[in-house]
Amino acid sequence: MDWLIEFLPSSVERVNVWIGALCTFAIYSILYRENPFYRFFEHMYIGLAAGYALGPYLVDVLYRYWWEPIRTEGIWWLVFVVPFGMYLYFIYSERYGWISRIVIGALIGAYSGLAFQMFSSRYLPQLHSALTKPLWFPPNATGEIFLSNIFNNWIFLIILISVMVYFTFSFEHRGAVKRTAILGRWFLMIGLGAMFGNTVMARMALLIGRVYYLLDSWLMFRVGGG
Amino acid sequence: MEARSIWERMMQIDRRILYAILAVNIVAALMARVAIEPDIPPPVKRFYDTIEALQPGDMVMVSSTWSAGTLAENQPQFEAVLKHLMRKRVRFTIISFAPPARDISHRLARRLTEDFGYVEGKDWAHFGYAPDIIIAVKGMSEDIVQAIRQDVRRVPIAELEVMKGVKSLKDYKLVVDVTPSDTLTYWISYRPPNLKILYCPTSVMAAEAYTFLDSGQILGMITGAKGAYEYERLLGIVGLGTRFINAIQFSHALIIVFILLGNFAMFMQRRTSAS
Amino acid sequence: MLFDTTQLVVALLWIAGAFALAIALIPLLGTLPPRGRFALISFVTFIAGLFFAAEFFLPVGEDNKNILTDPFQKMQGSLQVITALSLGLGTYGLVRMHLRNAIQRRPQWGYSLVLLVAFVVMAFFSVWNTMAEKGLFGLKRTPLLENAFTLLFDYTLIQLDATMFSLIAFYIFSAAYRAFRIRSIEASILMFTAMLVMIGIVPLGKLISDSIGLPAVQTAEMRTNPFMLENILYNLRLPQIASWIQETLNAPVQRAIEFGVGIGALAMAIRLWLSLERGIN
Amino acid sequence: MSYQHAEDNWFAAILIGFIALAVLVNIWRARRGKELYIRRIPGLDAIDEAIGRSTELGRPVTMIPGLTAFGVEAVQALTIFKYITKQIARFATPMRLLTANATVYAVAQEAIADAYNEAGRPDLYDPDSVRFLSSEQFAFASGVAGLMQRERVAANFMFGIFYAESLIFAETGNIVGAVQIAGTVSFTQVPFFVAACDYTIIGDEFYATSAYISREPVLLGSMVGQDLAKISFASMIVGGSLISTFLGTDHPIVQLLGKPQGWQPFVEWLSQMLGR
Repeated sequence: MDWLIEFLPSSVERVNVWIGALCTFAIYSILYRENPFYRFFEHMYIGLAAGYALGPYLVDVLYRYWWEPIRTEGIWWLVFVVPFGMYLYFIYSERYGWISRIVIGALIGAYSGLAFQMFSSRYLPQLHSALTKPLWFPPNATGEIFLSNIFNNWIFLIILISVMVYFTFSFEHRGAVKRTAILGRWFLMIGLGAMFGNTVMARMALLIGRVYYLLDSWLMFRVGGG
Repeated sequence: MEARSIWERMMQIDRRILYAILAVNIVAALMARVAIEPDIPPPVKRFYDTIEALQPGDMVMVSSTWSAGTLAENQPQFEAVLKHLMRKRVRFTIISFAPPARDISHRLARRLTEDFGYVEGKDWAHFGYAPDIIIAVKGMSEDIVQAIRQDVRRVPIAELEVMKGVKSLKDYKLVVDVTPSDTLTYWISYRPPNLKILYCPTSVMAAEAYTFLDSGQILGMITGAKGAYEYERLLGIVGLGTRFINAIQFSHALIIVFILLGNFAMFMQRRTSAS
Repeated sequence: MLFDTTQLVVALLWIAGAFALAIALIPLLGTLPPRGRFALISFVTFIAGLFFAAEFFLPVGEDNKNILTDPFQKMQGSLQVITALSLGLGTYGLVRMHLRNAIQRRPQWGYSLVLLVAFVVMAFFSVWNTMAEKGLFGLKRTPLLENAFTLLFDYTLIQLDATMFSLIAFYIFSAAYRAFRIRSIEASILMFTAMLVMIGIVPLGKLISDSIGLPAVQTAEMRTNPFMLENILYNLRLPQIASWIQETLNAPVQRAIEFGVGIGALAMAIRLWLSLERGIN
Repeated sequence: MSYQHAEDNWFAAILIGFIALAVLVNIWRARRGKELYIRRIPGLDAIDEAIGRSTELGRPVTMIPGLTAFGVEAVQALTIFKYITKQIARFATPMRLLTANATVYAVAQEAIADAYNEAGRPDLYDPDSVRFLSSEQFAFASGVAGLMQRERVAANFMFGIFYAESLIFAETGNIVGAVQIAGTVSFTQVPFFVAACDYTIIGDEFYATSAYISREPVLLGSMVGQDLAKISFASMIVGGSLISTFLGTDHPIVQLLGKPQGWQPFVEWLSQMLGR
């Protein structure tokens, strides 16, 4: 009885939790079949998401990176950013549509320019790591190295090279190269299998999170484990 | 009309029955009270050892960009890591790169720090939300007071006691990235050279991160809620990871069984239709 | 205070001037022939990229900075501002489409109305909330704002978001049963690996290995002497297999993928930077 | 372990310069009319085979660019769809191209009309065969699934960028017994495609496929340049591994190859070697 009283939407907090549960059931109803209830909440979702974005992603960004530096740091050249950025909106114009491409071009250019540091920081340490895997007990061994490490280094090198060979296109794959490439594709499948296993776990965890919400917050069952 | 064989019917089972089986399986597993000790995978062990090696008073940055969408994966990680940091009496600051992530991590951190006697502003701080991660990381690498200005409560950074002797990210020992999205690339690319990274991704992103673990670009990794469970066992505590683990592992078992069943049914049906 | 007001007026004048200039330029731009248009777009693209590239490539001084390092922050901020404006573009497109649906009473226009109402209400509170955080226009966080925002955001939007994400679990399960068939060597390798990883990474894998009596710990002797029977049995434990797959087999695959993607991204960046990509510009 | 500037190890600048040069020189060669070679990838044979099987059945073929926004990938996906359309036009097999993006939709209409013209069957082009279903992920997915089931498609081609909705397409195609070929650069979705489709074109192969079909000089040149970069990576890895094995993992040459701050030790070592 106590449970029932607590369970019912009798306070603001409980009403909120009930609405959350309602949203959850509405979306899950599509698993049974497409229905107006689902569609109602789906459209509400899109509207809410679009509306929410305006606060943090438009107003906040304009304030922080445009208005504040102009006002407090006096960086006057920034005033041009918004008026010229607004050229984007010409995309809907027949006659001046191309003007929006100037702004898109600036964005594309900037992201291309940023690619160089990203390339260096992200890929070069990986390159360096790939070639510091000794294939036999090296002369400057620091720390213990076991036969199993050497074995794994060989495997690492073979897999890395064969998958890279698979992704080459400018020469005919035949003979040994072809066999290496086929091997590469099979190794690729192992990597994808590992990704698959982890993806399944992630999706299940998210579903479990929802069920946990329904059980814990809505039905107020204390969920166990351990 | 020919009667359909049991194999054929099995293969054409209504998907709603499958959905129901999965849902029942998860509810049952969440209610179950069995616990199986895990094997601790090396990335989790290295994660633990890296934090264990910190000295009291060291600075750690927690980059927390998750919100309720991936709560089941990231909240257990976040809680376990914070508890470990506080157990080591380490100073930490939190920063988020998505607004809802700021609210949820601030609320959670306030609740968790109470139990450890941590005082906001003195032992820890929340830097709020930064819309652009490149600006934030690059800026903080030079000067945090300049880049962040004020914490989530609008207290100027320079006045925070926790920031005593700390000028930039170069004075930090570690960054822990708790995330459901690609924030790691930016931490890897723009952090100061000596800042170490520990990584708490959702499981989807875990497989891809092994190349960074191998290259040392990240030092340790906790994989989703499952990793949080392993971490909780290392710490000897019961948290959300421990609550979720049964549901996770029994859903895995269910899927494996059903993949095998599906293939078996197909095999049998082919055999019967051939004969 | 007086000083602050003057500064505000000056800032507003600057902005007004910038808008006037931007508008005045439009007819001028309109006179450009198609070739000139392409040249202008390519030029802007190139200059924008050049700034960020030069910041990376130019030599640095003692303080690890070059002349472009300080403006970098502001340039990156401007990039964010433009990206934010493009968000407005998407929102405008969405609202326009559904407004048209609702006004012309197209089929299912009721749902468009739901979307528009949700949008307007949420936009109102979201913008108010952001401004209140900054203390803009003297706005404050009132109880109405707090309650409405909690309801709309924490208990509606976030719940819908999380549920949408979790729907995929059902689809995965159904797809695993109905579509994942042993149809080729590749699919078989993938499925077999996936199953080993799925069972090996959870405690169940350990339980299974323990219950068939595989050794639970690797001793120092086993490490130095890998061909010992105990060591071989130890490495056949499901958690060990899953770990090995992920760290030794999966890591080089991911690295090969990374190299391919990285080189491809760099090549694409160069093509886009120099406006070489056909069909895009 | 990170690069703030190229000065952290000038090798970064040298490597980037080399890759840029390899790409640009090959694009230039291709534009000058040089016939650059790109191998025919097995995925293309799989596409042809799927086309053959669908024409025997006479049921429609679906083409799905996923949620791909207009950009490089969309253009390349449409190149492949155009190729498929040209093939099936000869047998008058009906087709459906279903998009989730308004710009892609507009460009696709043009491309498909072109394809029928080029195949000499403009009469077969039905504007209704290219459709914009919805820009919302799951609304789009359920629209596609419904259409595939109603029309019992014979073949299903998925090219472009995909997210979680990939599963729904692949599963539905499987249920109706369609031959399915997928090609995507979204690695997270590849496992689902491999498990449920007859053939999957993975990562860079996607770009290679469209370069092969379109013979576009920029794409061909870039592919060849990227190959040179990959070969140089592979040879650095093999060579570096050998140096690591015989001379130690901290040898200056090894440090030069990608380690931040690896430039200085290399220069010192080099001047020592030259001085001797």
